[in-house]
Amino acid sequence: MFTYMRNVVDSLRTTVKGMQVTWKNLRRPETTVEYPEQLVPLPEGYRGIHTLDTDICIYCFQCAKICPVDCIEMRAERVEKKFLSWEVFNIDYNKCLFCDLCIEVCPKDCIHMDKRDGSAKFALITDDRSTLNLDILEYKGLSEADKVAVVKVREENAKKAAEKAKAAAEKKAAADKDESEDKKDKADDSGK
Amino acid sequence: MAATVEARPPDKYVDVRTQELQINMGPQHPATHGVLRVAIWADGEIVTRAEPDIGYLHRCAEKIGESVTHIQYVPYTDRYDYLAAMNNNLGYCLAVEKLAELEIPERAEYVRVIVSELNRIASHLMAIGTYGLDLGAFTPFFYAFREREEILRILEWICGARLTYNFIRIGGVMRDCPEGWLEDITRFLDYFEPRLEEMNELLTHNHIFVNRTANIGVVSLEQAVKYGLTGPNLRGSGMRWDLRRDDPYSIYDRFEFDIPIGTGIKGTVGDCWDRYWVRILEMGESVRIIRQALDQIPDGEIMAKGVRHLAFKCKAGESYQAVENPRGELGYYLISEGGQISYRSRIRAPSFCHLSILEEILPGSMFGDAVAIIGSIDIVLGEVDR
Amino acid sequence: MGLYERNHPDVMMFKLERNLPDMGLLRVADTVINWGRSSSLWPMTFGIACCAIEMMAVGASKFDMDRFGAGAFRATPRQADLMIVAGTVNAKMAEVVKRLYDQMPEPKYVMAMGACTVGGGPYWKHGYNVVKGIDKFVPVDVHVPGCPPRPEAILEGIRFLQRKIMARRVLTRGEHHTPDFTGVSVSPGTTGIQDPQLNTAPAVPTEATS
Amino acid sequence: MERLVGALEGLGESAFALSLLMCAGVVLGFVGIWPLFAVWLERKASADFQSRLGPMYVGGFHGWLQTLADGIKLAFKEDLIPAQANRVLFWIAPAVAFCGAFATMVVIPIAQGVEIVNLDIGIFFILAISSVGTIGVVMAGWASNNKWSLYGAVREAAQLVSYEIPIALSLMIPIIAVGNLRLGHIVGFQCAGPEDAGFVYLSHHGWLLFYSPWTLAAGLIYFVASLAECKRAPFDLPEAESELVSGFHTEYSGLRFSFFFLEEYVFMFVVSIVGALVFLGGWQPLPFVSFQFDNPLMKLIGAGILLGKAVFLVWVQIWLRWTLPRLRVDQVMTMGYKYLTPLAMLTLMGMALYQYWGCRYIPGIL
Amino acid sequence: MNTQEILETLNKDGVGQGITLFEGPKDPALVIPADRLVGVCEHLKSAPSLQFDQCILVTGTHMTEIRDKKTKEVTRAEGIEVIYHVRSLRHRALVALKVHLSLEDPRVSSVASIWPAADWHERETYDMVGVVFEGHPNLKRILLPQDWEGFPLRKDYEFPKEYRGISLEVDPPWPQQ
Repeated sequence: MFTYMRNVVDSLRTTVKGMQVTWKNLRRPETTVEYPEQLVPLPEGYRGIHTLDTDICIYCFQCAKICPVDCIEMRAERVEKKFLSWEVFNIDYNKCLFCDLCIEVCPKDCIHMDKRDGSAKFALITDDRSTLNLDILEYKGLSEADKVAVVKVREENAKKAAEKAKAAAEKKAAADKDESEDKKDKADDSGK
Repeated sequence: MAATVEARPPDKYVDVRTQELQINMGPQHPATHGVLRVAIWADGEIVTRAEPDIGYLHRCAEKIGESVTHIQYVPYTDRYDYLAAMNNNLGYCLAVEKLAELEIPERAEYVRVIVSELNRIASHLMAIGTYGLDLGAFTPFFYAFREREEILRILEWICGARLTYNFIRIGGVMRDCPEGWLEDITRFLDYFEPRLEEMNELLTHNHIFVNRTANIGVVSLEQAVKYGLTGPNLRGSGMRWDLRRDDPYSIYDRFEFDIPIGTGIKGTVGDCWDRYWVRILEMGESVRIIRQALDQIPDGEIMAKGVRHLAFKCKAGESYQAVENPRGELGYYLISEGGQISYRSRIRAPSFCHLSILEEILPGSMFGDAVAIIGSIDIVLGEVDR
Repeated sequence: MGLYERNHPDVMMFKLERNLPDMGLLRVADTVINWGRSSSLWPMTFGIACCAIEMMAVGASKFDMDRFGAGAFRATPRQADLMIVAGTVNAKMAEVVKRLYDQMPEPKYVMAMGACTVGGGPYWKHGYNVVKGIDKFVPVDVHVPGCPPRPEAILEGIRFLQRKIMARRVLTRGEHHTPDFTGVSVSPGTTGIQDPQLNTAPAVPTEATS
Repeated sequence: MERLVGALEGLGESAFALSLLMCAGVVLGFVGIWPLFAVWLERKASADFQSRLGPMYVGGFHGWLQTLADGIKLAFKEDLIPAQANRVLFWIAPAVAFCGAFATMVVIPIAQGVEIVNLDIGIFFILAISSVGTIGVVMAGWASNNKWSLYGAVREAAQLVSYEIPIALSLMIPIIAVGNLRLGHIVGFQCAGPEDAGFVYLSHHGWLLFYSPWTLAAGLIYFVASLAECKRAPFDLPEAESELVSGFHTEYSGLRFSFFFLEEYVFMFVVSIVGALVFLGGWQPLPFVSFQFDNPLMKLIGAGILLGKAVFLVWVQIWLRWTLPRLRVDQVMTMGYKYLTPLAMLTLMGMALYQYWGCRYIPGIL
Repeated sequence: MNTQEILETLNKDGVGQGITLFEGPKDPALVIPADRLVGVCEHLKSAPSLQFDQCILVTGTHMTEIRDKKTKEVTRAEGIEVIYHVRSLRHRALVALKVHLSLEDPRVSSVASIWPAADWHERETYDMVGVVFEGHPNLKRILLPQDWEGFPLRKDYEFPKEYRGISLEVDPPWPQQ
């Protein structure tokens, strides 16, 4: 009988308690990020679609070698011994597992993962699978507005790079002083 | 405080024999946590026999382990126990480091502990959230996910990915803590602890929940040891066994923490409620560990000297390295013949062992209990099938 | 008859074979039906692997798929419109995925979520057991790459699908493509449990009526 | 409405039939519109409890057209009948289930004197007809040729039959006080006042919920049992998603599934409005203070108040659903037979004695 | 308690015949003759000084032949090695037991009756490497479908092209709509 009454009381008590908790949460503000209108801020080093700074790249093939899934297809032609010209740099997003290894091995820090907000981030959504083998040199996934932005960013990058080259010429010794800092900077301004 | 539930002898309900009903639970079933298939022979609502069938997510883990280099295999380990990817990374990296005899910098060790424990909290949150879902309580799932999103935000901040981190690398960690990251963890922990209390009020001590889980799926200590249960499931049965304390790896011997065990507060030792309660308590212990680690973390390097991604080689040898995954003992057994690629890489997945006990504990329970039991042993199919 | 035949949803609904003239009112009806379909994409509770966790995250508080009307997860394929294949599909699972797809009523949509379902993903090379892309046996309406994709990407995928549905014709004549998926068959595999009652279910246990 | 029926009655049989058709149309219209609102309410309320937003985009403002879109989609969805199913039963089951909920609307007075049929066995009629829905569910479960459906159907049958008893007993308790089964009379009892009462007056009895401790208990029992009656959590075993996939409607798709959906929400409304009428004073806004609801304007206001109470009760059901875990099937039975039924009987006895000893004007003695 | 001490205890208890200590570069192990495995395991579990009550892992490895580069002598014969990791919760010890089997007929008696946890591990080993565990209650494939051909973790395994009508090859994407 005691258990019986306690069960009745307990079930009522804990139900009311639970309802209090849900009531409390009803009054809290929602945590939802309304995606198309609001964006979740992406952190530094967010792993999105790759971008390549073709000007710096030295064709060392390290990113293709380290890739666990062999999704990077790279071909470059050697013109006049030192000068190389690009033929193919494709990343197959059918396979890519976004592990960040290719970015890490890059000795020149020229391959990055896209962290821009906006549509370009998820531009690869498609009903045609073959477009997922993305030509990183061209970056076909961009919308028109983004292409304009990319051009802009590239121009800025070129400007910055010129300035940097100047600065680097001034003090060569401090070139790779702080690797992580440097990487962060690069990730910032080569946002394409 | 709350009522204890009377023990229910299973035989009481199987007096009237009727025709057995074979029923196929899964692979697509909301309560099987993925693609587990359990064939159930039921007598009305009573399960008389159960046979788990796995392999619907077999992803050739061990074949890949002997096909790609050690460095390249780390991102794959994320995908086996995808709820606790950091712990998986840690286990594999420790195993390789044991073979390669690497010295890990202090700071890296601390960062490893912090991210692993954060991931343990995330994993347990997921476990209790989906457990609520199994028992028909939808809202705790959303609250658990809300808290989990905060952890994911913290982890994404440091490594750029939400679920498959590939953060703990052989020789250290991938990246140093960003500015403000450590302070943010403290902020999160302060926010998290009252929320955990709320979860207890909403779900843990709810009379219906207690009735659904107490005295259900009792795993005696003897059975637990026999079937190779580890982690919260073993502790839920009353064994104070935690690899972080009993076979310390990394720097866990520097922290002070308790090992919660099931004591049968609401029913019998080793029932579903105990296993669930151990997970809740473990989150508190993880918070303690993280706080200590945050206090002690030194400055310094985050990567061991001489680990070059493309040319990393192990020495020949065999090593078995076990870590305490949120689900139990996660072991990597590596055979290396020297060189970049393991000769054999075997994964000891805790969920795999836990599943085998279903055949023993499901019979005699009711259909709703079967769901509760499967939920309470907290399996991840990616790890079961590998 | 192909082993695998895709009946177009609208053909099955009205037996009109989309040959009504392209008239104003009928176009409006098209739009209304498409609006209903695109704003109420009920996904199936069907998670396979890692991506399933992100799929749950999309349904949970922070990203809340319900805002698009796509949050009512149905456990049974009969009531679902959208199958989010979230995770690696291997040889043993393929038959199940195919059967679930067949069990869904038309119109039905498939989202291949994550690299594994899109094209084998990380397992394309050494995965002796993994099907490299589910579009080998079910038609895919939207591919969402990523490993796993961020929740926003799934939301974006749903928006993509909504746009795609809105562009469809239901009743009226118009340019229209029927995907060619003939010649793919999947027979039920044997599993570890030797019980004839559990293993002999036909692969396509439904028949359509209108 | 009654007056309308009366006026048309003079015009002969065909007009009477026409008036009935019109009433059916009104009910059907309500039954069509109410779930649109209720489902939206449920989705928004659940979203609020779970700190998210719920439908936002469909129809612009807070997804108010969400349910309409769902309805259109379901209507234009392929209608599957499993090859092994029993076609006839499969076909009529949703209709039977739906009729059960639908028919109960006939006797519900929406305002003073506004009802389609003023049956003298009002409550009894509701209790009797609402059980018809069970037959539909069992038919659906059996006809589907699916083990999950069968489980769901058997659970539903067991559960509903068990909970008929406490629900009937708990409704008997106010009836003891009132002495009439007409719903209109029950509300009339709650707002009965002195003969020469003005627009606002103190009622003799007040709401039945606060009439005596026994009716208060009866109100609680009724609410809990009504949750089980309309398969709401924590008693949603027939369609327990995590156990039985989707329970009895596992094999149903498209429009037929939507009938089960409608049935659930209409039935939620029915039990809520019956609760509001019997225990919460119907259209009377305050427990012990009554108003005269005799002119059309006041009747409209009264109908609004009654609907508001019903919606509030539905909202509490939703609140409970998103708070509690689900009971196990034997616990549902235990709850019905070992807790609610004995408690309801005890309350009934108490109420009978209470009435017998004439303590009705001194609440709280017994 | 390390592996050396365990071997000493076994010798002392009189079950140590034929057991050798494998001392690799890292983890040591006890190499047990295949026909004596069950007896040793029973002793490991039941002896109060040992109490290895938890079977952690059963691993099968296909060992390919290794010849010395210079002398062309076989330093490791081709075969299958089954490794059992067992743990004593009481004594906090972990020991690895090794059994060498031939590749042609890899048979060893099952230890599932001693440690039920080994049941599924042995099934998996059978599934992946093809070791037949004699006396196992339910020895069939566990991860792969029952009619799968070959043992994937053998080094000479060839990937199947298709399974029951589903192509397992990497194809170009499906012809687009």
